[in-house]
Amino acid sequence: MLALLVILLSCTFFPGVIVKTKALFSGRKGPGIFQPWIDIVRLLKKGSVYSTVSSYVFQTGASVYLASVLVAALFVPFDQHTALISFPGDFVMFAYLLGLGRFFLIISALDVSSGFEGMGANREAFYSMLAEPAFFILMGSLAMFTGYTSFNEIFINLHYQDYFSIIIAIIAAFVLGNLTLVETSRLPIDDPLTHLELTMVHEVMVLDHSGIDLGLIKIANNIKFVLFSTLSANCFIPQTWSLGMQIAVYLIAQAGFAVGIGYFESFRARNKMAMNAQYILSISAISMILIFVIIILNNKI
Amino acid sequence: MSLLFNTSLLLSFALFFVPKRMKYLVTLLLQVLLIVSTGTWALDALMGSEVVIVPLGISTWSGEIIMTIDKLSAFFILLLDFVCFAGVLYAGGYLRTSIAKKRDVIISLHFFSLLWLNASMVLVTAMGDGLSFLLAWELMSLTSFILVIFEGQKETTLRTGINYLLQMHLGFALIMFGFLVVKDATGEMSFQALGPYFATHSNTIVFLIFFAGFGIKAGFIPLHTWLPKAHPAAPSHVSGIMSGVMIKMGIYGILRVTSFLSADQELIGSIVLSVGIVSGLVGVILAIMQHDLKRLLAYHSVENIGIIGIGIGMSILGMANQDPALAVLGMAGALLHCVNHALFKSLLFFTTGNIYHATGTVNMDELGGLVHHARATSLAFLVGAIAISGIPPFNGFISEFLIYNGIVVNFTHATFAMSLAGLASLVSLVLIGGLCVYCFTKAFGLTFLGSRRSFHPVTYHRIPWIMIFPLVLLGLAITLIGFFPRLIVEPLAGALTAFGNLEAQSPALLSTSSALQAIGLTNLVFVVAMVVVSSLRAWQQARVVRATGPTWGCGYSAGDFRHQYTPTSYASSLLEVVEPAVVYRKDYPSIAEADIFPEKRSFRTHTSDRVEQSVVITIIDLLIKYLPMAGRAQTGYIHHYLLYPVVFMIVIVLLTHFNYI
Amino acid sequence: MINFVIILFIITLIYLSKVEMVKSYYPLMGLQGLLLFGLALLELHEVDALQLAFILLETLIFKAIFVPLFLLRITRGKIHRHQNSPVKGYYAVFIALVIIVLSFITSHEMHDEFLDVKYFTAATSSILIGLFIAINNRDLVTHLIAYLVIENGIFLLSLALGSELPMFVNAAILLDIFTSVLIMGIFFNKLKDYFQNTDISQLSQLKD
Amino acid sequence: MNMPQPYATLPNQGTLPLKELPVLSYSEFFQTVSHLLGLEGHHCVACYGHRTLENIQIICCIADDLHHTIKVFSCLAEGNRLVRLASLAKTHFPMHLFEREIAENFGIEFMYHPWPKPVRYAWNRADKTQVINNYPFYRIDGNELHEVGVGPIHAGVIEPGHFRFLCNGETVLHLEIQLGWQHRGVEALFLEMPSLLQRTILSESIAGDTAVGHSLAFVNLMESLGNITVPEELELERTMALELERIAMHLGDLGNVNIGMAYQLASSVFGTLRTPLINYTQTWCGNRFGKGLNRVGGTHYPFNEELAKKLVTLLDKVEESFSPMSERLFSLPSFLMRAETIGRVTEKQMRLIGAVGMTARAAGIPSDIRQSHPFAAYKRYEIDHQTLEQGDVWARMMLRSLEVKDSIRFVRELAQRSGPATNPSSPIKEMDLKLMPDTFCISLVEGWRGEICHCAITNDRGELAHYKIKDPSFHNWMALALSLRDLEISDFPINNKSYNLSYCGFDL
Repeated sequence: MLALLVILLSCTFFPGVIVKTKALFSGRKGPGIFQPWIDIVRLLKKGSVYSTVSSYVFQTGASVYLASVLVAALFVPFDQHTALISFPGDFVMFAYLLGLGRFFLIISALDVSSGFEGMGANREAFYSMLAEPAFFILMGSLAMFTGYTSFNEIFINLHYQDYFSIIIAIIAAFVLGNLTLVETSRLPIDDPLTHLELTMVHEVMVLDHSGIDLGLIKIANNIKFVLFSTLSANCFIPQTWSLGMQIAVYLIAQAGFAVGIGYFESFRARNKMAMNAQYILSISAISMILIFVIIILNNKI
Repeated sequence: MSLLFNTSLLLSFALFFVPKRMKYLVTLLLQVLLIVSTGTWALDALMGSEVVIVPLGISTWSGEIIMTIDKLSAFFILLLDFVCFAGVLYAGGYLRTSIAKKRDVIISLHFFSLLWLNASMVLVTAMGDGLSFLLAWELMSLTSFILVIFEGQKETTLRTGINYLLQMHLGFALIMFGFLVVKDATGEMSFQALGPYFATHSNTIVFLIFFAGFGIKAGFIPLHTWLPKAHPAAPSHVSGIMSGVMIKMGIYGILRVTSFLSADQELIGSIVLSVGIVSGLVGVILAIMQHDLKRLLAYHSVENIGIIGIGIGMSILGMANQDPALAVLGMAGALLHCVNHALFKSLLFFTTGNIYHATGTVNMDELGGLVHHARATSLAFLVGAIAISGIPPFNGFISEFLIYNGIVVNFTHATFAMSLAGLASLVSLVLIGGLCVYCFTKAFGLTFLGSRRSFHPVTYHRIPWIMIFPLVLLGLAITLIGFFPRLIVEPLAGALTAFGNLEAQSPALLSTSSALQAIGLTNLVFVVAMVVVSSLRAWQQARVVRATGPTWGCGYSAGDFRHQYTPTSYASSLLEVVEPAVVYRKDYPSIAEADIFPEKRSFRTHTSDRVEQSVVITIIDLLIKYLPMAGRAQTGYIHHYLLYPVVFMIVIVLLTHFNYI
Repeated sequence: MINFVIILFIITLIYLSKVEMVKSYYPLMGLQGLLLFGLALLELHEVDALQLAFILLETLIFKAIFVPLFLLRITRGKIHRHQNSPVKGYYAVFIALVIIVLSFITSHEMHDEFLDVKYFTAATSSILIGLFIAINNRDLVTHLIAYLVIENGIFLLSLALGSELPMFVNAAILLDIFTSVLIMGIFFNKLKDYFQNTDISQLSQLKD
Repeated sequence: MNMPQPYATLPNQGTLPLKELPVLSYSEFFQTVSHLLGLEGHHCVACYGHRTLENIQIICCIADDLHHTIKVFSCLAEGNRLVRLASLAKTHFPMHLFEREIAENFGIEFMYHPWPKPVRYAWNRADKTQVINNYPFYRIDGNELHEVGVGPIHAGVIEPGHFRFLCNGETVLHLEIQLGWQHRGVEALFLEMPSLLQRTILSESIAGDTAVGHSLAFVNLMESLGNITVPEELELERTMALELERIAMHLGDLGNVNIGMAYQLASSVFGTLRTPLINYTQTWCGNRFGKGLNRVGGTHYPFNEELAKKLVTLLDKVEESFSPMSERLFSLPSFLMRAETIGRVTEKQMRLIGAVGMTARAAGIPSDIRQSHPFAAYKRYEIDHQTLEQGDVWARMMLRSLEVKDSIRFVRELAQRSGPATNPSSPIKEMDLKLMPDTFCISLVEGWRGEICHCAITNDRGELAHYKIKDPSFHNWMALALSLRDLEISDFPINNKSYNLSYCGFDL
């Protein structure tokens, strides 16, 4: 329960901090930190337009997306504070729930019979397919390292090991951080701010969604963002600290992550679309190295 | 009960004599009889603690034919009865127009074979004796052959059918050879004899012979080449049954042989695992490249067989490494995936039948926008698509979860080699899952959504309820397993008892059972979340302006269906990455540098199976090259032909004389 | 700590294998130099101070600072074209991964007492990936970089044997510097000749 | 050869009495065009139809870049019945648009034209059944490709144009650009506008981002027709304004491409550099885009010492932050990866389509009116001419960057040279302007996009009888279409921005 609360809490400022950081780096004042949420609220109040070719798939797509992300949020623990749903192998279900949402978003994009949405759907399906192994290998290696197979136990036991767990936590956080960029369509995979349909990945997929549907998708995206960043924060926060301290550190870490993304996005150009495949593959490669390190470690060489 | 069974089979001959319009009803009736009898045995076997033995009352020269139904057989019998029943139900709608058009005898033969396919599959799972097993196996191949060539007036269908029959006989020969090797060593030709044989001889070679023989039926790469041809050629209900359960008979055979293994499991497990990984990955990659929906589904059968192979392979490796958790979970996952695949694959094939019925084509290049004309079918396809992609809340996820769980649990205490195997199967399972999403978003999106890819106005045939009802049946089963996965644990545990060295009630399965409960609960939570979100949305929608209009086309008002993604386009980004796995040819003269104003040209692509091209075709080419030499014997003179038997006889006599036979 | 540095080193190898712009090599080469410096610092505390200082000097000054700057200087504003590599980026990552995995497995199978498995893995994969980069690319500077990656691998290999044979390390480093300077000199002169009349049109010739 | 030349030869801004304009038969015309375009350094700057009383006169102007002259000749086509002529475009691709334009306006059919499609759907076009929705797009047979249609309304606030991509997945096989969404009828308006001021303002509005360029071409034309010579200071001023426009637009485009690449730093730096420059133009003439600066015969806003001082300090400041930023940009790997070899149009292709201006210069063709047909201060002062050979996004960006530097240097030089404005001449009064009767005149100006060509014909009363405008985008849109071939569709935006072609300059 606590886990869900802190996740929702950091959801409130996370997207705003990124936008603010980018604005500051480009020498502008930028909107307030809560502006993304104000925009979402405005969207939720708006009416919407539906394409005449669309069907029930389009009507349900955004809701399924949000519902699946919400349910996935129930799986994520906050440090040693357990998540609401936890069972051995729960990370498999976590990933596949996100997959369910993605599936519906993709088909609702294909529902409107437009070249743009088709393009977005195709790209999303392709990149998420490439990105998935990285997450599984990472969780597999953590399972191998800690000897447990659920999020809760993995993160609790990650801290009880020797200094090696810090190294592994760093690499895990690196992989998770990169995965976040892929999953939530940030630079260098995708440019969330662009107005150019032809170069977008996620945005072009939801081009025809308007009003509440778009709002739901944006909410889900923000939550998804925080889910991944919480997972990487979990690798670090010591369990011996007091709860208040943990939450404080967690929130600072989240804000730091957001600032980091903003900084990263300010000082580089995005990838060429064809480069994305290898970018994502190299994430998988790094988690593969991690698992090999752990294999060797487990065999006490 | 055996009376019932025999009666239904005997009565099936009456099909040839009843009036045309009664044939379907009679078939359905006989099918019900068949299912009741076999189902009762299977339930007995699964619920009880003993193996059900049914003497059929038919004697051959090797003795009376006896059905021995243990829990593994019972598991498969229940599955195939269910799917066959759905298939026959579906055939009622699907064949309605054909029944009117086709000749009486063809219809009779078709229904007759349909019944006998069901019966022969039951027999296959129930025969312990080698010879009767082979007979049942042959019967299964023959009846399915007849079913495949239902549209035999087309030359390609006939060709495909013959190809199918040939390959099945290759498999048959391999299985028979396997049995003969065992018989040679133990004097007995039955599955039971494998136990003592494996205990004393090298396991690998005989296992591999059986694996190849059964693998042809199951469709493991590179033995899969008949599959993507036969499925599209057959009528949809037949493809559904064939892909759903008939290829599982291959898996059944492999499982049966596996259950007797006693040594070399490390090697055997790695072989099965690698074949499974290759089948899974290559199968799904090729599926993505297809334009024909049925071909796409056929390649997905290869992929799912690959997943089952991964489960079996990991399980065998688990047995080898004294890791009961992995062994149990892998095998349970594989078994459950057999069930799941049977359910969703037949569902998908039946929906394809509906699509064909409604539009007259299953080519995705020409489809689109069907959702507005076949809403129920589209829902069924959607359920099947989600299930086959292994995504919750449907059944596909459950079996994949079992395998995942086995792998990950194994990770926590794996040896170096096992970690490698686990890593390989983990990565390939994940990739298969992702590729499946890629493929089925494409299949569903391009077939049902958007608008029709046609310049001409098209008419749609209404889909009768009889073609929807079986889909509902299968969909319910899929949902049931997805939401209440614990229900399946007990039958699974039962079926696992066939593997003497698996502790079916092992802690692994029990703890997984609680995880399954949690999954079921999560699915329910998801439904609740979905209801909450959608009702909030509905509440909001009632209060704001909802406008409809054409899809945003940047203000251009003369856009047409060409603006939608096509199957080729959808597959092309993947194609670049997986190029080595596919033979890809593009019929397109690219526009040259100085071609400022390009001439008229066309664009067509062809993808084909790299394995088929490089392995199978090469072998066939060699045969084509060297077989004509044998053709020289065909001289055309009668007296030469008379000479051959004489030579043959002399050779036989000589061989027996020198004790070679 | 050593483990971490080695892991980082292997990760840089992955990134090296997929580099498409010549310019992206320099920071990676610098990082590798730094990592080797860290390794030497952590590993070689048994050798005497002079030797240690010498080794550290070589890794830090030479590998981490001098080489990247030198590379940057000779190619400033000149070579930044895409390399014309026959193997596409994602396959390159895949091949690098396979190389690393195979090195892991071989070093796992070796069980040699005199070899430190961690170093050996990193060293072999570095050498093999260096070779792969050299095979996969056709332009001069990339070949130079590939050579340097191989050099780093050899340095690691010497560390793998290092605790037994400090002299070996010294010899390796001497060889390292000697050959690097030699080859870089040759390259530099060649490049200088090549770009005497620097004209971007000639870059296209450099590609192939 | 003693045969009389079948053409008249003019300098830039030269006038030609109509009766000296050679009128050839179409076959002679055909041969002459073929012959001239085959010569080195010749390209066609204008070829258009002009409706005389009973005929249509097709006037062709071919510029000889080597000898700084323009060769003009014409032929007659009967205007009252369907005319079929052999197409020059079949062998000389750059002629395709000229012929399409004539075909569209006068219903003349060009046989074997390789690309017979509407150009801009002018309101007075001959065939009214050709409407924007039945544009005959190029199609590739087979149902495996999909099309992406972008525009006429774009996500960014830009002008209308429809882009049709034929795609195989992410790869574009062919791009066709359909323009003609705005129907302003600028050329006709020139004749309808009664006063000189209105016409001048109209010329500033041909393309909003090339106000100085187009108005300079117009002003030059009027001054030639009116036999007015302008003082050297005025020419200096006009040149500075033109170069300032070039700097500002190049900076803006550099920023825009970076927005397309999501490189925030460069986009904001270039964006902030552009603002003071156009603000300077405002302090000079009251309009950020230099409108109101060019007037026939003089200026309302004489350049003075104070302005010069301001300009020099401003340019110093701009250069100070421009140089490091462009240095950084052109060495940033993630930028280079997106820009290099992307959207490559070869020199051969550029020649085939007759590209002009910086688009052509980025692909190795030294097309520059400032050099080949100098006007204004370029007659006396030499500016550096840059050509790059790659023809890709990188080259177009690099060229802009180089030209910005050159222009800054050049303007600074001119500003220091200009000295105190001794004799600020006011623009000429409407009634004082007497155009030569029955005269043809052509004026070429190198705007920041490339060669701007204005032609005019006066009638016997010295009034404008026909006015013809050609913006560089007229040719260059084809280059954008070509650069997308076999490129990823996601690279279209940066390509488009690297050209930044004018929609209204084409549509007129």
